[in-house]
Order: sequence, then C-alpha cells, then structure tokens
Amino acid sequence: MTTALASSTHGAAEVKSARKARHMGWMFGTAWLVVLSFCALFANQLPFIRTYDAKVRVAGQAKQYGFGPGWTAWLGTDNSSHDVFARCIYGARQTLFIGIGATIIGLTVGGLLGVLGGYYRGWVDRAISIIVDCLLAMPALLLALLLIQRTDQIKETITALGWLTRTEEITITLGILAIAPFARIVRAQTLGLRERDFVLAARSLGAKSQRVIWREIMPNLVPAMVTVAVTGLGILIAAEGTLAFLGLGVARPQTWGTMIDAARDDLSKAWWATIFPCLFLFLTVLSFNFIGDHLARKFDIREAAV
Amino acid sequence: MAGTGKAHLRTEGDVLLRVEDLVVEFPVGRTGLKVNAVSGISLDVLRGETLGVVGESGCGKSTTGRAIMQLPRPTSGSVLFEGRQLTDMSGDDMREARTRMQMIFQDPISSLNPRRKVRDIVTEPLAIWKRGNSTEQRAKVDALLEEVGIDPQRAAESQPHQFSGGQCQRISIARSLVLEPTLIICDEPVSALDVSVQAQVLNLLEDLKAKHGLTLIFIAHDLAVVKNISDRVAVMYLGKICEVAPSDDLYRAPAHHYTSVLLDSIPVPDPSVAATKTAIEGEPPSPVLPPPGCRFHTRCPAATDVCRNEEPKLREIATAHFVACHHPLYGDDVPVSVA
Amino acid sequence: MRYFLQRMLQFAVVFFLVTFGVMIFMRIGMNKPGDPARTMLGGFVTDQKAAAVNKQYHLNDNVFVQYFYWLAKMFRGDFGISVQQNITVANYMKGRVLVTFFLGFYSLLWALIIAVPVAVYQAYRRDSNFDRAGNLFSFLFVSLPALVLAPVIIQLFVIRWAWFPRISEKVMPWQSLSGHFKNFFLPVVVLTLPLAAIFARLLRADIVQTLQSDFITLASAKGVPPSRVLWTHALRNSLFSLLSSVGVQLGALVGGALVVEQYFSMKGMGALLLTSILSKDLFVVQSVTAIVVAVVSVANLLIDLTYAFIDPRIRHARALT
Amino acid sequence: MSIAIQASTRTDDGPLLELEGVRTHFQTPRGVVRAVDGVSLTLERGRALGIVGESGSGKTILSRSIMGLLPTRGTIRQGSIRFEGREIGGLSRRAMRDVWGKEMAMIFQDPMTSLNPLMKIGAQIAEPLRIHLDMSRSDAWATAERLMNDVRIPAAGRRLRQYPHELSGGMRQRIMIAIAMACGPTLLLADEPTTALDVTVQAQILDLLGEQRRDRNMSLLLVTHDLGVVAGHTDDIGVMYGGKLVEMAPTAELFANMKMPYTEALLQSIPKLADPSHTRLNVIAGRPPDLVNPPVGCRFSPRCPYAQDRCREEEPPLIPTVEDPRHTYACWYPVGSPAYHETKARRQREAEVAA
Repeated sequence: MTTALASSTHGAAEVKSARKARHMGWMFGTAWLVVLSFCALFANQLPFIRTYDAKVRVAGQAKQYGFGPGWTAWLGTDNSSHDVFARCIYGARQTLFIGIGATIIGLTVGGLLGVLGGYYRGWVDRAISIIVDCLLAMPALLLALLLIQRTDQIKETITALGWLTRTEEITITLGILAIAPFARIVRAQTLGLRERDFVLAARSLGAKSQRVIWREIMPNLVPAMVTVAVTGLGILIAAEGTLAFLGLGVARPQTWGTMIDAARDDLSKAWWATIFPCLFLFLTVLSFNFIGDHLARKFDIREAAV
Repeated sequence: MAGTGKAHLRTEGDVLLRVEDLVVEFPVGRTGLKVNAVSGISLDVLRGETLGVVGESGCGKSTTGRAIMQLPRPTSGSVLFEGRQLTDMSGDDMREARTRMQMIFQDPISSLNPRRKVRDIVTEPLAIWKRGNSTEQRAKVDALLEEVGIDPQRAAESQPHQFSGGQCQRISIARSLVLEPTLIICDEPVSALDVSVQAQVLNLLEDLKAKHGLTLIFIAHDLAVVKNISDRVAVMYLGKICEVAPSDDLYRAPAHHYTSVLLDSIPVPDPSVAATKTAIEGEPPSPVLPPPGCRFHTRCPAATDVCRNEEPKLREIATAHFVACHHPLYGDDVPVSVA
Repeated sequence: MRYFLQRMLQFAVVFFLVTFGVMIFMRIGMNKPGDPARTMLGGFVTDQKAAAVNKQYHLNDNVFVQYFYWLAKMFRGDFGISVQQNITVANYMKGRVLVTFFLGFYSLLWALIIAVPVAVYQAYRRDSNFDRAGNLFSFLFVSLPALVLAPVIIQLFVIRWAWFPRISEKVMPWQSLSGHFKNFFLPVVVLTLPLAAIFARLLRADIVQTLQSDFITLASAKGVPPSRVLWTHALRNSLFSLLSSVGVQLGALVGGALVVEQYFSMKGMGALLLTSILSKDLFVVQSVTAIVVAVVSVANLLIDLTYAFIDPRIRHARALT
Repeated sequence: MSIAIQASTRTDDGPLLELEGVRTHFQTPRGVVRAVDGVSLTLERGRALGIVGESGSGKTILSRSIMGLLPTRGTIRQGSIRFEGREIGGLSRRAMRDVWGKEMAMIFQDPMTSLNPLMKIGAQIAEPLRIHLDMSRSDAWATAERLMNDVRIPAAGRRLRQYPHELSGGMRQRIMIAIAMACGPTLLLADEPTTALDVTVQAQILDLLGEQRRDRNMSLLLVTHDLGVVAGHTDDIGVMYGGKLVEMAPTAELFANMKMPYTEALLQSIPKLADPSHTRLNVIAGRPPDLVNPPVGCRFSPRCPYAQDRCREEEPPLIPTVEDPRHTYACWYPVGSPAYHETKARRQREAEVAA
C-alpha cells in the first residue's frame, strides 16, 4: 500500500543556478579589476596603450574629436585629440590610487574610533559618537566640497601641510568622508563581539584590554571591515568622480570624473568622450559591488546601511 | 542586614574561597531602576570540594560566578580567595589573581575565538603571562589537549567551528587548566550539550578534578547533573540562597519549599514515577522589583504573613544542612530540633 | 518623552557643532589682520561697503561672537547677504528650495514605490528568475551614480530621441502641470534608479531573513495565506534597515541633486551651493549648510519616531527612559 | 459555540496518522544531508507519541515533514504520509493551508521567537479563527480570550492587548498552545515545547498540554531530547538515531524492556537523582553520525559496544519483539539476546584484566 511519491527536488536547481549567477558576478568583477589594474600599472610599457600626451592626428592635424570609436583609437579621441582609451587607463591609475588611499585612511581612523567606542563604552563612546554624528549630519558631498575648496587656504595657514599634492588632498578629503560610516559599522560589530564569551574568557585569563582588543576583537572585525571597505571603495570612486565632475578634481593626469566634466557639454557632438569614461567608472564600481556582495555572503555579514 | 545570613559559612577546614554579602546590581537603561541580580549571598568552598549552585534562569547563579571572578566587580560584598581580598584589589593584582581561578562557559562555540586556531587559543594564557618558551608552551598545551581527548595535531590546524560542541567544551576545559588554577567556575558547562556528550564532559571534569587537585564551583539549572558532580549544593532563588546542604542530604530531604518544588518538577525518565506530581503555579517575579520578605512567598504553598514581611535567615536544621525558610519541611528520615 | 527631549538635545549639539565648524572652516585665512570682508568679497568692493559688512556681521570680532550674531540673526529669519550676488540669502534661495525639494521628494517617493513591492516579491520567490533579474538590476543601478547615469539618459532621451527638453525651466506645478512633470521626469529617474536599487537590496535581504524566523513558520502553520504572511507579518518586521537607509540616503540625495542640477541645468539649491562654495560666499554656505543639516536631522528624528510607531518594543523601552 | 466540535465530529475509523518510508533529504554544498531516512510509524487517535533523539537525529525534521513545513528549495521528500486516511505527503503548501492550524497544529521550541513581536497577542490568537472559521473580529477576539483562560493565563482580557515582549517565556508558551488549540486540531505537533523553559515552568506546560489533549481528544506528537519528558507524558515512544527510527514501543514497555543498545546507553548516560553523588556515568563513546555519509550497516554500529561484523555490513530492519508486537526495534543483537550477554561478559572480563 505504499503510495510512493515522486521525489520532489523542486527548487534545488534554482538554488544551484542562483549560486552560479552570483559566482559569475564575482568572477566578472575580479577579472575586470585585475585587467584594469594591470593595464593601469603597466600603461607605459604596454604597446597598445598610447602615452598620456600622445595625440591622434587626422591627416597630420590634431582635430577636436577627430575619431569616433574605431580601430585607430578604440574609444575615439577627445576634444584635444587624445586617445580616450589611453586616458581612461591613466584615469584608472589615478582613480584607484585615490580610492584605495581614501579607504585606508577611513578604515584606519574610523576603525580605531569604532573599536575604542564600542569596547570602552562610557564617555569615550559618547565623545566619539558626537564626532561621528556631526560628520554624518553633513551630506558627504557637501562636506567634501567644503574641505577641498578650503585646502589651499588651509595649506597657507598651516604651512607644514604644504607638500600635499592635489591628488593627496583629494585622497585625504575622501578618507575623512569614509571615517564616520566605517566607525559606525565597526562600533556596532565591536559592541556585539565584546559580549561574546570568548572575550570574557580572555579577560578571565588576565589579558589586558589592549590585548583583548588586538587579539580577540580585531581578528573578528576583519571580515566585516574588508567587506565594507570593498563596497566603500566603489562609493568612494563614484564620489571622486562626482567631485571631479563638479570641477574639484585632479587636472593631470585626468581622472574619469574630470574627463566626463570636460566632455559633457559636447555630448551631442561626441558622445564617446563622455560615455566611455562613464562606462569605466560604472564597470569599476559594479565590480567592487559584486566582490563586496560575494565577501558579505562568504563571511555571512548583514549589509549595514553604508 | 538584608542578607540571608552567614550561618552556613565554615570556620574550620581549608577554606579556599569565602564570599560574604555579595551584591550585584545592574542599572536598567537610564531609568534609575536596577536589576537586583544577586542580593547579598554568602558562600564558601573548601579546597578540593565541589560546590554546586542551582536555580532557574534569572536567579543570579551565573552573575554570582562572574562576580567571584570580578567580571564585572560586584556592587558590594567581600570575596576572599586564597586568603586575599579580591574586591579591593588593583587592576593588575586582579589580573594576576584571576590566573588562580578560571571559568568555563555555557556556550562552547561562543567561548572560543572563531578566528584563531585551537592550539593558539589554548596557548593564549601562557602567552599572556609569558610562561616558558615556545617549546615548553607547546609541550604543555599538547599534553593537556591529549588529556581532554583532543588530537593536538588537529588542534594546531583547525579553528573552533571545525569541532563539535562537546569537543569545543573540552578545548575550553583545556584552556582553563593551562595556568594550573586551583578554582574553576563552571557556568552551565553541559547545558548546551546532548545527554551522551554531557556524560562524557561530566566524567572528564571528575577525572581532571582528581588529577589536578581542583576545586570546582558548578553552576547549572539541571538538578540531577548538579547532584551528580557536587559535594555540597546551594539552591538560589531570585538573587538569594534558599538552602545549602551536602548533595545527598539536600536531595533526600529538601527543607525549603522551593527546593522541594524544584525536585518534584524534574521529569524522571521512569514512567512508573512520573506524572504523579502537581506543578507549582506561576513564574519567578522580576528581579527589578523583588517581593519583600521571603522572595519565594508569592509562589510558596506554605507562605504566611511572616513570610511576606520578614526575610528568613539561613539556619542549620540538620548537620551541615542550612535553610532560609520560616516554615521548613522536615524529611521523615532527618530528625531535627527546631530552635 | 524624556527620550524625545534627549534626541532634541542631541540634535541641538550636532547642529551647533556642525554650523560652528563650517563657519570656522570657511573663515580660515579670512580673519587675518586687515579686512575679512574684503578678503571675502574680493577686490572690487568699496571700502565703505566692506566696512559696513564687517560691522553688520561683526566680522572683526572673535569667532564666538561672530557665530552668536549669525545664529541670532538666522533665528530671526535673516540669513545674511550673498556678498557675491549682492542680494539677501533668503531672496537668493527663494524658488530654488522648491526645485530641490521636488527633486528629492519625487525621487524618494518613487524609489520606495518601486523598491518595496519588488523586494517583497523577490524575497518571496527567492532564487527565482524574477529574484535573479531583480538582483542583477539592483547591482547595475547601485553602481550607476547620477554622474554616470545622467549623461547616458541625456544622450538617449534628449539628444537621440528628443523626447524631453534639454534645458529645464523652472516650472512649478501651479504654472504648468505637464511642464512640471516633463521637466522633472528625467532628473528624477536619474536619482530614483540607484536609490530604488539600494532600498530593494536592503529590504530583500531583511525580508529573506525575517522569513526564516520562527514566527513566520508559525504564521504559515496557522494556515495564514502567503500574501498575508508577507505583507502583514514579514514586511513590518523587516523595515528597520530600510528606514535607517532612508535617513542615510537623504544626505546622499543632496549630493545627487547637485550633480543632476548641473547636468540638467536646473536652478536648485545644489547649483546655488556649488557656486557659493566655489566663490567662498560665506553667508550662503553657512545658511544652506544649516538648512540642510536641520532638514536631514529632523528627517532622521522622524524616522526614529517611526521605529517606535512600528515596533512596540522600542516604544516601551523608550517610555522607560 | 464550542471550539471542540470540529474535532469530535470527525469519523473515527483508522489511525490518525500513518507514515511509510518517509525520507527528507536536503541538498547542501557539502552534499545531500539525509536528515530523515525512511521512517514508518502509526499514530492512533487520541494518543500521545513521543519522539526522542539527540540533536541531529532527525526528530525535528520529521515533525516538520509531517506538517509539510519545510523549505521548498533544495528539499527532497519521499514516502507516504497519510493523515485521516488522506495522502498529504505530496501536497503543495497551498493545499496544506487548509490543514494547517485547522486539523494539525504545531508548537515550537523557542517561545521567545515564535510570536510576531509587532502584533498584539489577541490578534495572533484570533488570526487562525478568522481565516479558518470565518469569525468576525469581535467573535474571534472573544474566543481568543476564552482560549487564554483555557490555558490559564491570568487577566486574559488585559493580556489580549499586550505584545509578546511583555510576557514571560512560560506565558508565551501558553499563548502558543492557545493558538495551536484555536481551531480544534486533531493532531498537535510539539517540537521541544519545554526545552527553553525552566523546570518548574516546564512541569506546568507539560501538564497543560496533557490536560488539553485529553479534553479535546487530540493526538500529540511530542518531539524532545529528554527521556524524562516523554516518560511521564506520552503513551508511546519512538527513539530516533541518525535519521532513522531505531526503536518504538508503548512507554511502559520501552522502559521495562528496551531492546536497542542505543536506547539503553542513552538512558544510562543521564544523571539520576536516585543515585548518590559522584556516581560514574555511562558514556556513549564517539559522536553522532554524519548524515551526509552515514555509516554502512547499523548507523549506531561505530559507537555500539556490542557491535559485530554483521552490524557494520548489513542494516537491521525494524522488527517487532516476540512478547509485544507493538514494540519494534532495529538491531541484530538486541539487549537481552545471547550475543549481547556474551559480548557484555567479555567486555567485563577485559575491563577486569585491564584493571
């Protein structure tokens, strides 16, 4: 009387293919970033990348937007007849440097503030929270505009900072922007970790606070910090582009934002000079998002409101 | 004094730990209210003895264990350990003193750092106190791991999540033994484990206790487990001690109504005994606003006016058997004279 | 109530610190001995004018006095003057505030209207084709800041197909309703898509997690139909991240508006802010910052109250403090 | 309007629940987890069946399989589940909705997470009444209050308007029972209903469950790890190990005459109040089986002190004992058999030699 049922594997295939799709996103992101970084690093050596200042001439003449996308200049030329592709690669160098630099600054300072606030609680936490709240109350872009706009004056007033280049100024500015969100996430994580039994165990073994923070809490913060840093990198790169677009970028070498800004008025004339830097920016941000998502899944981190 | 008395504290014998009038309170947010987690309890443990502490959740048994370790420091009271007063020790002295007493926690997974290799976790105490060079440390740790039944080779390569709950508890035990402490506070060490694994861990604790000459404070909610491992048992209810007695006496002739209810509530794996008892009504009141008088009076079948107004003190009703109750129960086989 | 007062105090502290900070910051290098007003106004004002400005806004006093006077004037509705444009800040901002308000309001509204049903259905049919498509699109749109999306949209809809006018005029709904929507449509699309993507991702993740909790299983075990499980039991319990994100994204919207107003040549607050920062127009920057900070903070306060409205646990916890 | 009508008007022929070769497997990245691997059992009307096992034995998955409350994704279900003579094993969730809450109800382990934190207690109890019995809001709430009185919640009228977080764990578990009882189901599945509670409260809840079951003539499937809980509150007991049912018998018969070495070892490893303190506990060596790659033959064989070669090669079937056909077990060399005594005696000699 066995009523054998057809075994229902309903849904199993879906799970598998969804996993595969996510995997593809991650693979794509990694591949794009590897190729881009490789080109950016070795731009001067690679034969298919023109030098930064090389002009692509039409019959010996440097011509504004002389070429559209094609074989001669893969992604066309810009308004002073530079190769857009080469410029995008040099832009990548600049953009990635700024993005990574800013992330490191934000992660170090924000991470430290977050750990201290979360671990010690009390007045330390309250003081740090006020700073973080103030930073968060200002829209990020507004803060960035203010900071960058005033850097010349600051350099004049505090002469010790005079050696900073424009690129470094922007890196530091974006780094400051990243502090508050990082601090907030790290603090939340630390609050959770310090209640865990292994922290209590370490303290009951006679470990000092410093040791508890470095040996017990920090290693457990790494996955969250890496994940947030990768996702944050995407956001910072977009922010850099936006700043450059608003006229507060690095003039030389151009970043993608600067390129977009320079070409956007001629959008109807030469779409490629705007759209391709946009594409580079988009693909890079997308890659960081894919990788960030992959890491979040791998480390099982709930996405915090970054 | 609001305490439940100190009649049960012993004067003779090698007293390793003596806790007097321990009070632990936590603020509730910023309301000005406080949780009276532990409200003036006194305990002592002789060297080599196992003291069991039982009670339901929220009775303050875990808080007591932690307050003895000064994690966090108790609100008031004295903790005398190996003749030294812990409550007014400086931070560094306290860290030093903690090496002589160790803790094992309820959740075996959570008490091990998930991002470190198991052997490093067990070596950590030695690293903190810089005892011995790395070869000596390693030899000692490997020997201990063997002793608790963990393969040192695997421990060197694996992180805690690669071990089962029971194995993680063994690792915790190994870690607690590395500094050669005299006292180990076991906070519900087997509650999260399956019965078959629970038996393994309990046997292991007994073996290690004998071998290393340990003194144990064993905190649990499972009376059968506590009875099995303890020499002397203290029953707690809502931050107070109700009854203290040698393990077998307590279970044979509980004198406090709460103890008796607790014993009757345990489901016995024997259909001929089971399902004949009546359950007690209600649940423990909030430790934020504990009832006056005897804290059990709201649920006690024998409560009278005196119980509602006057707090009972611990008194001896049989040899080494102490109870804090105005109307204690007298077992048939325990002849006593009431003062 | 006490909680509310506490939050107000916190708001006040942050507000004062930020506005004061901005003022100090804007004045670095300006209060050198000599003539702050002139530094600020550039070389082309008369001595008389400079002296008048200095006096009116106490620019020669120490920063605390300056701040105090600025604050006092602002509370009386005097936001100062735009030294560059030579009009009062209040006049300068008039009209522009509404443009940015509509931009932000529509974007936020549409983002929520799109994100909530999509996320709910995605979570319900987890790993289905719909879910995967939703995930892919949210990835794409999250990675499309206004900076990138705007030129593409302009290239396609304005230049290639010419469905929308290139330059938006300031069209208010009471002037011409169709013109209003026509002008705002594309800018709002640019701001909405990434926002909707962020909201959808957060909400989907939260609902997926909520759907795994015991009380959802219990609801199913009671025989509650899936639609009710989703909308009544799961959604309400999953709004936390979404709400906090709305608060965070408000700030980001200000940045987005800045870019969009540039691309679409709209005369909004963003454009005003940008010009005034670039030209060091002290009072404008200070006033706009103050307004933005106040709006963002008040919005966050409202979101906070919404939590309490949704979740009785928070309500009760707060009633205690 | 009595809520017990539903249960009593049903036809009373045949067993309430029959499982035949029920398998529930999950696809995971590690491989297929054989959580429940061929379980057959019968539950008569009005009786209480206890399913005992350690974590990972498949007891919880079994109860969810009966209920049909499993994630649809990556789950492989096989076998037959007949409820009131009707095959429900292959029903979709949509079809199960009419059964859920109305004919079959479930209570979960953790009362703290099993109630919707944002919904008033009254609304949560009223919900199934409104869905299944089409009650009006006021009727449903009135019934909810009566149900709360039934599960002995003091001040029920006031509690109706409270939220779950305002109630203690024991109270919440009572609410869970009230919800389960609401539409008068014939079968109640209780998954570790008292594990998260204190002993004194546990006793209250178990008594309440028993009483409600008798009053409403319900069958109960009580899933637990605690042999003590099932001993006093069930008519029959099934012991699960490694996704299989290894022994099943009427409660008294099982305790008096257990056949599986696993059951015996499980009972012996529990500390007993009757024993003096420091009594050495019997342990089961080793660990529960990995359900992705379960051992060949008897799944308990790697840990069984009496295992012989046959146990490691051939899987024992579930067969009835000679004395009582209701007592079934799956073992080649059961407790009390000559081979068992022989091995036991040999072990004892070995132990003496070693000592």
